[in-house]
Amino acid sequence: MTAPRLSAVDVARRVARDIPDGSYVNLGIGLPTLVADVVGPDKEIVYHSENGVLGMGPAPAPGEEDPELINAGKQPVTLLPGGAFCHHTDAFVMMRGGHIDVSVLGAFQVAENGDLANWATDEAALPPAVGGAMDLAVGARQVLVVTTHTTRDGRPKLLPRCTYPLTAAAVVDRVYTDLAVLDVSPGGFVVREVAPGVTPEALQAVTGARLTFAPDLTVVRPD
Amino acid sequence: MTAPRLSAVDVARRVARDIPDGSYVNLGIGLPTLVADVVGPDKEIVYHSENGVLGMGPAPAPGEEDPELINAGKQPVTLLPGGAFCHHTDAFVMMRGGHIDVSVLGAFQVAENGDLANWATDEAALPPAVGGAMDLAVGARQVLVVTTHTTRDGRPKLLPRCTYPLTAAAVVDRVYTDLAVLDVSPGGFVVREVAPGVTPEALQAVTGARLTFAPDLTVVRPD
Amino acid sequence: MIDKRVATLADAVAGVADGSTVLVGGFGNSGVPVELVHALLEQGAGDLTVVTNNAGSGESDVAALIRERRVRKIICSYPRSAGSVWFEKFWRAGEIELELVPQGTLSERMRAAGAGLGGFFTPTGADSLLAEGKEVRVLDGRRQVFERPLPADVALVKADRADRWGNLVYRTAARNFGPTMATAAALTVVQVREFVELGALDPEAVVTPGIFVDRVVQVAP
Amino acid sequence: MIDKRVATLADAVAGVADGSTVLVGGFGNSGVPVELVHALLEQGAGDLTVVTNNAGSGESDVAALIRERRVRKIICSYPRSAGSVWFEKFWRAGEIELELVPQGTLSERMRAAGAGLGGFFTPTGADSLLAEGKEVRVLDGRRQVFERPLPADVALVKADRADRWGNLVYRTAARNFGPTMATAAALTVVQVREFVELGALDPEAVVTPGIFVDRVVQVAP
Repeated sequence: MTAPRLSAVDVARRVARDIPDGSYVNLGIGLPTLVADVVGPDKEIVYHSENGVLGMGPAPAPGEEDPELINAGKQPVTLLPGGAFCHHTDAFVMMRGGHIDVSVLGAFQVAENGDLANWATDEAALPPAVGGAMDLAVGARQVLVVTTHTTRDGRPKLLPRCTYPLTAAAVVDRVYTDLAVLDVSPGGFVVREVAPGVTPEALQAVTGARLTFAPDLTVVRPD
Repeated sequence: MTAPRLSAVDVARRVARDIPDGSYVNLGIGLPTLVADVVGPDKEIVYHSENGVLGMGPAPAPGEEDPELINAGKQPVTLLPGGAFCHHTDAFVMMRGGHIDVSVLGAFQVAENGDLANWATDEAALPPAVGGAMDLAVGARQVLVVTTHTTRDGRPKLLPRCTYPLTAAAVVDRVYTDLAVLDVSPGGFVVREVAPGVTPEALQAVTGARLTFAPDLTVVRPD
Repeated sequence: MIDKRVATLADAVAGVADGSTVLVGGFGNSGVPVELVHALLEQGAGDLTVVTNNAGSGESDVAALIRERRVRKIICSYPRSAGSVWFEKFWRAGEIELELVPQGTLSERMRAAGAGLGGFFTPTGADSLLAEGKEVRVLDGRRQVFERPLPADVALVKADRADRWGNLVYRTAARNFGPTMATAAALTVVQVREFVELGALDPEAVVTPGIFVDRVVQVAP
Repeated sequence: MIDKRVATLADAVAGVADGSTVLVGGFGNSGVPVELVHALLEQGAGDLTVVTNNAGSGESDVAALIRERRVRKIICSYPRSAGSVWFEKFWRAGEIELELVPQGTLSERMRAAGAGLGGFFTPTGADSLLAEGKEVRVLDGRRQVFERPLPADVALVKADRADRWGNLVYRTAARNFGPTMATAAALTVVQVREFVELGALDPEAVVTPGIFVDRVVQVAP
């Protein structure tokens, strides 16, 4: 794979395009957080955080941080007019109860049937930790995954079956990587878009699962 | 039974004596409601109503009623300073979760093992209705029953086993009637107090269950 | 742009289909979304399953829906009251189905639906006729009955104030079933006394966040 | 007369027994009842089961309890963080037990305890390792795992203001687990920034009603 990969911000821009105006959205820690920075000002999006914040605004100006007003990634945030606080149990009612329109999650692995592994690897040296990942994966109306197409050492993350412990089975709707946009369909991954310069053959070569290419395959437009 | 029966207010006064200062109390519809009127001013009691009111005060002055601020009996009430509103589900968390210290309920029948029947008779002409009776019976730390000792046509209400459909099994702690105060013990009803002029024989004669009389049996002092 | 405010009661109940399950807030005469229920009557949907604490009283709201034969089934805790004549008439005639649920279980079943849970065990009613046909299990030393979520197509709720995002606050005991019902329906419709600007409701004191609300209509008090 | 205010942090945590299950509020550094946890450290109770979202960080609060070997077991959703060195050290040495629970399930299990329920089925984690050994059932077309209530002996909670009845309001996201934990413990102890007169809190905006609270202590901010 020699074609340049999309930057994290470009992938976030591509995700942002798929989020409808007026959505209730939860952005997972890491790459997904970038999405909020690139959603256009024409859209009114209500961001949810599992620690009990609905209607998060941009990061506070330096010096303006409130140490108690944080998001799930423990970063200081602000609250928009119209925002509201709730307790943890109610925040998870929103998640598990299907009230979040879009959940954008990171992933270690995604299987062609939509299985998601994003909470544990096979590394036994660190204590396990799950947080809200499983609730987000089972509860949101749409589960979008943002991830690099391969691991740092080049192994595929899109697989016939996950080898890491599952977060949830058959939940992922769409995957955005630095090489492609793929839908999870009953027949497995369908590639909708590829990054500029990426050929179907090259994409298949770095993907563990067998890919189908959409008849109207296009090149990713991040903007 | 020719001895005069205690008045409803006298029975309420007797119940009130058993409610400790600082208690969280739910008073059922009917006779139990009288208790609030006779609790001494030396006690601070927080009254709970299952429709989401905690800290009810006395009835409003005529003309001051708020049609939305009612108790479970649908009567207008007031809220004391320190009172709070909650939604129905939370009001029942308080009840079922064991947070109410004392629940005072009416009864059709009480069995000697503490079984309570207070929601349905064997009358099939009326549609069944249960309300919050079952939640109150299973959830409160102490379940006190206030009832006439016999039905209007003289049949006993304190029985070896209830013949009406159960509200809950083995929940009643103490029964206050117009003739006696009885504890539910592992060995059945133990009479603690009798109304003035009521003999053990006369009480047993109007009671379906076999009574034990406490060694320190006294006469009910309603005040 | 999020704006859940609708202009008329007809807009508020537009699209409710025959055969819907409809949650109707209120306890006694407190917190009943009277105008929304009348709009639903006008709208014409029938064959409804209505979930509400009481079964209506007099000639108004749920009683009117029953009178006009729009209600196939009532799920409630206390259908019997001085004024519940229409319910009783049809019930005696076997023309309306009744599912009786203890009040706390009714509320908790709607919460389970809104919370995405598959059901729960409760001690309430476990030793009663209302547990018949249901799974009963001893947990923590007491008999508990398995109760299933109660989701709905539509919730009709009365609140006091709302902003355009659908954030709600209520008034005194009129809050009752509203916050729970709002979570349990695919379409949550709310009538309020007053619209306020976005940001006017204290974020610490919002009772129903707008995420649970689809349409809000103002009704003159 | 109801007065749940206590004068000192030592009074607030008096009587906590060895072997207790202790709920500790907070998410990251938001809403952590730091002073109460330090008072518990001082008080000396050991062999504790601590239920809290994270496993402490640095040398403060839960991390200090772990460092001083007071904690037999942690029940949490996310024990791993940059500063969770004491937890990791004991965990690697096999000297502290870990029960990992998905965050929403952790909160819901405490709610079930406070609500008097026997357990619930949830889709969360049903297809994961965390469902191993638990009952899994297909309900509403999806696999769901049976989770049991998580009651406790003590809850340590941070709120913002309280009155003498123990009514509480919180501040921003510091609310997090507080309202649920307050319902789930036999003894709920709260630290607040400020005491207010009875009646000063808006009855429409009380988040935790005093019925769930046993002791409140003021801690200078």
